[in-house]
Amino acid sequence: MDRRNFIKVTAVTGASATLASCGSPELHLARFIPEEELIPGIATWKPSICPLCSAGCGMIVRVMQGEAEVVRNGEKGLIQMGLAKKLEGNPAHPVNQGKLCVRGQAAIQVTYHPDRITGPLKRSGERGAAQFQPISWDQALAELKSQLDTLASANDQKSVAFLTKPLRGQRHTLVSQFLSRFGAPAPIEFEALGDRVLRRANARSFGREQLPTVDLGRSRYVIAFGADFLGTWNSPVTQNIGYGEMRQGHPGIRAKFVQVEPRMSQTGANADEWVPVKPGTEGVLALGLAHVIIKSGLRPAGSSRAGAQIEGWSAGLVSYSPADVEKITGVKATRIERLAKEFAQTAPAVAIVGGAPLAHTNGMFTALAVNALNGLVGSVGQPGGILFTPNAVPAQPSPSIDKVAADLITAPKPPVQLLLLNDANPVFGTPPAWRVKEALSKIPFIVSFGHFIDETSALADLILPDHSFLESWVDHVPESGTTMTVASVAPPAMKPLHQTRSMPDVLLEVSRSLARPLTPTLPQSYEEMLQSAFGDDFSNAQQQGGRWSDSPQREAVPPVAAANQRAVAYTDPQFDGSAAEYPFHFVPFASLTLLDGSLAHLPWLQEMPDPISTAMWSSWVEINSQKAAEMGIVQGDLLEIASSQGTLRVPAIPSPAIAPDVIAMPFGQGHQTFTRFATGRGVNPISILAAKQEPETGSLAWAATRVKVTKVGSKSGPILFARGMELEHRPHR
Amino acid sequence: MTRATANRITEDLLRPLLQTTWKFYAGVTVLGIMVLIGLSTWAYQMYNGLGVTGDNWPVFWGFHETNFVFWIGISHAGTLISAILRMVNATWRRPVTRCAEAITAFALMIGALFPLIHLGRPWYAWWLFPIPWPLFDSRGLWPNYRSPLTWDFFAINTYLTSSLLFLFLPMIPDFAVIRDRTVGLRRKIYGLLALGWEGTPKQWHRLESAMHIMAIAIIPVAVSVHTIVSFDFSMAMVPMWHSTIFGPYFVAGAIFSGIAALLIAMAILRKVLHIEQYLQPIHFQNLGKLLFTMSLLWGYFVFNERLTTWYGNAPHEIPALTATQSGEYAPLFWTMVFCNFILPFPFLAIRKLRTITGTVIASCGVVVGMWLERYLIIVPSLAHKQLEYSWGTYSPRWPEITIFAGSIAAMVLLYTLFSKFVPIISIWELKVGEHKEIKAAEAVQAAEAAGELV
Amino acid sequence: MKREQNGKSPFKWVLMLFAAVVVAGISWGLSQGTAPTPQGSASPVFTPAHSSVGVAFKHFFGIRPEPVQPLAYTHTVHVVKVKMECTSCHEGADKGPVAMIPNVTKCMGCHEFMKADTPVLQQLAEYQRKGLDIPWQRVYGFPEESHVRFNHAPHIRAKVDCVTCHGDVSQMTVAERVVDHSMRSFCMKCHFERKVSNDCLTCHY
Amino acid sequence: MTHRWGMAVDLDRCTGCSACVTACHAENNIPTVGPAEAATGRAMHWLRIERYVEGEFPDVQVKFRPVLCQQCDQAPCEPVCPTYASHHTDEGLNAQVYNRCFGTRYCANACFYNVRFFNFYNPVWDKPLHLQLNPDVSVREAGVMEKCTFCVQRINAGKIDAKAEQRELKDGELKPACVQTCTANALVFGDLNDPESAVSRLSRSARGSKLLEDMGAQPKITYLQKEVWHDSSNG
Repeated sequence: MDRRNFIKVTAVTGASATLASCGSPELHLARFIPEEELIPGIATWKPSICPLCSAGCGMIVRVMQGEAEVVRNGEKGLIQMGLAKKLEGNPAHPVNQGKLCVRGQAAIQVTYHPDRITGPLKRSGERGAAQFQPISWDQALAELKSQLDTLASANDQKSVAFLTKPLRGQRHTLVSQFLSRFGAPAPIEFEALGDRVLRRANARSFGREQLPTVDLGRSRYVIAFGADFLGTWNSPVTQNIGYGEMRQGHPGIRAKFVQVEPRMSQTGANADEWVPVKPGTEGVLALGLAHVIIKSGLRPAGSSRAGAQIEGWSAGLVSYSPADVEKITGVKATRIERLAKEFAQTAPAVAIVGGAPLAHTNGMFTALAVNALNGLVGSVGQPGGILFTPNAVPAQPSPSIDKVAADLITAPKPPVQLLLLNDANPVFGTPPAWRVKEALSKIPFIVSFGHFIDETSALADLILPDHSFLESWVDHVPESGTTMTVASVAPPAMKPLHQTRSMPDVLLEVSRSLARPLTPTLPQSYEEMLQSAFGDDFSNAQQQGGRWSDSPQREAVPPVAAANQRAVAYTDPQFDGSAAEYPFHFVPFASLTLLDGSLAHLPWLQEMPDPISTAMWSSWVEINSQKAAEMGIVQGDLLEIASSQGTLRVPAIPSPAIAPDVIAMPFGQGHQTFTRFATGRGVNPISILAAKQEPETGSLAWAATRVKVTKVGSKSGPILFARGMELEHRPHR
Repeated sequence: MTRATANRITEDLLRPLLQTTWKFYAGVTVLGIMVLIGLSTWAYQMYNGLGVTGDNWPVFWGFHETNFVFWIGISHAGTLISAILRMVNATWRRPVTRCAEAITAFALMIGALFPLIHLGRPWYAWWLFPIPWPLFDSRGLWPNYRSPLTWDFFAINTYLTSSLLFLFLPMIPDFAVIRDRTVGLRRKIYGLLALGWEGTPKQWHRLESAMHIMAIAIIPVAVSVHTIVSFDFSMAMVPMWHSTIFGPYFVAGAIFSGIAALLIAMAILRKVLHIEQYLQPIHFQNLGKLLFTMSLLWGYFVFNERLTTWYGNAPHEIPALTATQSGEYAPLFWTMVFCNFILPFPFLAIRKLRTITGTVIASCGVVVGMWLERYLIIVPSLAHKQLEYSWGTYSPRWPEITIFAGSIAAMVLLYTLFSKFVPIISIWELKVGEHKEIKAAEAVQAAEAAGELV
Repeated sequence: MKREQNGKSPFKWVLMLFAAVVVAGISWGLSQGTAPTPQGSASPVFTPAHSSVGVAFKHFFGIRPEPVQPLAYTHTVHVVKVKMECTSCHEGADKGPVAMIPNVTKCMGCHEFMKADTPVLQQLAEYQRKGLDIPWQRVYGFPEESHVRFNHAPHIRAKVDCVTCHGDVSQMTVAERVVDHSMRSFCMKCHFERKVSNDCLTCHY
Repeated sequence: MTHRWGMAVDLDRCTGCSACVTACHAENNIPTVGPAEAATGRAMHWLRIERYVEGEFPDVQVKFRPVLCQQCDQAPCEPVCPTYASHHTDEGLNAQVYNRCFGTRYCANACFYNVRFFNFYNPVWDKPLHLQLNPDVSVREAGVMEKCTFCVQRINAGKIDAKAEQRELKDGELKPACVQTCTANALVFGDLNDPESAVSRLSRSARGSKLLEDMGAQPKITYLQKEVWHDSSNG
């Protein structure tokens, strides 16, 4: 056939190919006059702060002109506006030095999320049915105001509660001032995987109630007890930067890194040596090391007295001989000796503790033990050791959610009449035994400021959606991750996409219009508040994304503040369920991408393969491969995980990198209502956790549940792998 | 006597053309519908994107490509065989050649469609033509002549044109015969096709010499085509693909499957068109022998391919090998071995069993087996490339299967129509046989006798 | 003859049946499946899929409708009479990728008072009053399917005259598409002459 | 001096934190295919973290390796493309020209790094997620192959700016999205023609090796192998 025919033919094919893409023709939208003059195609960079975890990394936002579909006075149309296109780390920011983690990179999808709440909503259906109808801001604010006024007139201000994700900086100040001046109790901070135990322990050992800043970059020997510091714990970006330095930053010197944990995390995967240890005995191992160091006289002079918190310290920890420790922890005595010597002889050395080890009933002991170990080798407040970010606002002590819930359930008249909810999701993040959902349902009126309808805000009567972090003034005071004094602040990077309002400004506006005005009155706007807080260098600070001291300041760590407290001794971790009936330790872990589940709504993160299992979009449970073979479990088999609290059905991934008596499962999935991307996907490990607590802080001991495992099906399929399905790959050079 | 035979030959062979039964219409309708379903599935695939197929990462090729190689393979029987037989002047070839060549023509047309079908954006397929700018704005870019796919394009087109010619030339005298026996529109059409054939010695001479040139020319073309098809795979550094054996391996496989297809076609034709006394057991006998040779040759190639890979024990190759030999693709692999080797062996090796039925059974096995062979060359290798981490799987989805079914229907349909409008056995060649060689005549009679028995 | 007769009639309806099946089959085939919904604010998703058959056809054969502007803006007057620079309205041209089509505020900057009473400018003012921008139609520009990332600024710096690509707009009232931005015969030609890279990746990515 | 873009990946620094992967998605308009498609292995990750596990409990070693297009000098994907959609630029990049691609997928088969991805369907962004799309990078339609470009949009922009300011490009000035965000500074990008550039120096490292070097594709990405701890006390 000749060319002409051929072209004809292909033309026809081309036609038929597209024949049926005929759909409704494009609507002609009105074009609105842009508010701002931007030159299209040219990017401007504006500072911002990452809202996704408490590390508070500085960001720069790439803003370019684009066409957004908006609603202006009732009419739908297009408007030219500056749109955030890409987030990068702020190179000037001391915490993350121009870098962002996997979650931070995806933070931009919070702003553009298709299921974001676009305007004020009022509950229209049953409570918890997540049925809402849109209302105007005037109505919404009037509603909130009247609620507050009625309580005020009844002199019942105490019954206003503010439940929030951890707030820092001026946001926290503002909320606290609002509450105190109104006469309400301090805000209740909720974090599914909080670090209260460690903060408390640091207060006791070093007099600093805050998370440590680990100077990995200059360290030469690192022992981490369960802390997933390269993935999810504390200030991951800083720690990753430090890790890089520690490995290859100093020519000829390469630090050793030992990870102590029963299930190999992404962090553990990078370790030179992985020490699987019986869950809840990490502290014992730490003291075992300390014992050897003291006994063999490797203790450097002038090491701090952090050990005073440990019973039997001054006596040289006689009860922690390698042999005894081996019995408890399951780590070979010889290995303990070796590690101890290496640890003491390779200065500067540092021990890190976090995550699961502190989520046991004896978490406080573990934390203090590791602190003592650091103190022993004199790595506290020293280069390559653990440091503390100077004059960071210490985390405010606030009642833990379980107490609040208990009160609500027991009291005849609910002690909370009005709940203000700010982006905290305790219904998803607490064990069923705490009955948080039931408790919150007892509250007559709940107002939520969140961007999305999740399990908790589904209970709300009124939703006043907050701006996304890119659309509003943001500020933050990092608790850790730097040795400089840092206060981050940034103006809105773009105009609001929807009919939302920034939570602080809503509070301020309401405070002004209250029947009984607050005294002294709060500032006019959140911006004004920030301005007064930053004073003269405000303009400069907001341009570079914050204010920080030029040179790192290392504060000499004050002597142990809490000397009066009685020293703690090792007590066996208490587990829920008997070893006979429930043979496995159930150790959930924070997902690298979804964290505690608060990020399960971001499609990029859902489709991100987990670095260890390569799974996406799904839940799974990791089980030791030999154990699995014994039980006749192969990859993808559907297992039933039963604890005293309930059961889960989840596919299995046999893995060599986990102890035989442990099964591990990521947090994050299993949302009932949390946008189209997370709803009904996977299962939530928290839903079978027992209500064990660390006594001193009352925080949830989420690693203290035992479970039994039964195979209920094969090749279930709900698990999606990127690739490399089987965990037996050898690398090619 | 001879005249009588001559007339009878003409009668018998023109019967299908001149009388049409309801069966024909029924058959054509059914086949036509199947073809149309196939085509609309293709449209559906183009509209939605290749996502409707089972192709994925890293197995980017699957059913469509298998079918492509399969059909091109089938196409290799006809022309090649008849060319060879013509050259060696094997007299028994006479009734066989045309239905063989027809297979080539149609299988090629269908096979050539699959590269289009498998494209992500088929409407740009014309970029494969070296169209000089500004005659047509081909963006100043010619096709990349380093790409085996471009070679394919040219090789297949060459083969198609030459096969069509090779098929057409010997039809001219027969068209003349039909022209003389029909009236009205048909007469006009066949008249045109007959190109004013008068049967003058000059014309006969030209035809003969033309056929000889073609016969010689077409053999290298045929060989080259499937070698080039094999290059699509052997040029890529994919485990089990990158091998020098592929050229001959593919050619052998092609002829193998081709002969099988031819045998099946012949068996059907002689029953449907009632031309038992022309397509006789002897033809099946001889072709059966040929098929047997190819079966052995094929087995030899497979053995070579597998043994060298296994013995060489190259880390990148072994996974693909074991996957087919003993892994997830083992069932398919051993079915293939059975169909291509174990099953045909008795039917073709043992003279007694080498009957029409026997050869047909063997052939059916071979056709299936050879399809599997192509599938097993493409899929397991792609699923087990160098980086273990990126291993994958593949399973077809309904559009691929529907399109394949459509392609089979298309083959049968084209063949039916062909046999309807053209005498499927070359009348004049048979007559030539009658007149020129008494031996042949005797053979025919003997065969007739045998034909009675059958 | 008779045979011919009863040979013909069934052939007819077979053909008709085919026609029927063709229509049925194709329409079925195309009605199937996860077809991306067309763009436009009607749809809840954004996709690069062609919004309609027509569009797909036109793109395949390179047909583009002539732009129809909402306002009869006269380039001649502004360029020749008022002696304005192109870049005074198309600010982006020498700064970045996009030349930028001025919005109503820009126009009203001058026309608040200047010739404010002419019907066209009444129309303009009306837009502003409504809080609406002028829905200018793009005259040039490349379809998304061509994957061209054109950048004005370097071309201006390379002293490529606006006229080269946009024709002598100064002589136009409403701008018309007078230059065919065909890749081979226009863009690449100039790139050849000026010894600029003609690698695909220079513009297509 | 023409550039020759290359990358060095320090596997001793890489922690598998996956920040590069999201950064790549955000920069290059890579679609999210969703669970159903991901299940059939069609998830698009121009850059992926390969994870390799060795040994049995308790002696387990895990290695991470970021794998992206290796921008080979002897790229297997280039010769096989019938339309030059996949070709070599004079700066040594393996270009993938979307508008020239008609989707034979041959390049993806030929590439033994499996770093090429195919648009099996037209990608779809639930509005307003599409407002994030990078205007400097085109959105690819169904039937088109795509892969890592070393963020060519950034390279081109950088060169244009440099030319406008009449200066040479500085080393480290250009960074693909993955390199810019790499938390442990494991990824280094630069000009291999400049012997003093960071990437050149790293590429000469003793730890350096190429992925599937024996296949002879001459990739421009050098992997610096993970070091093994040598026990100081007991030798």
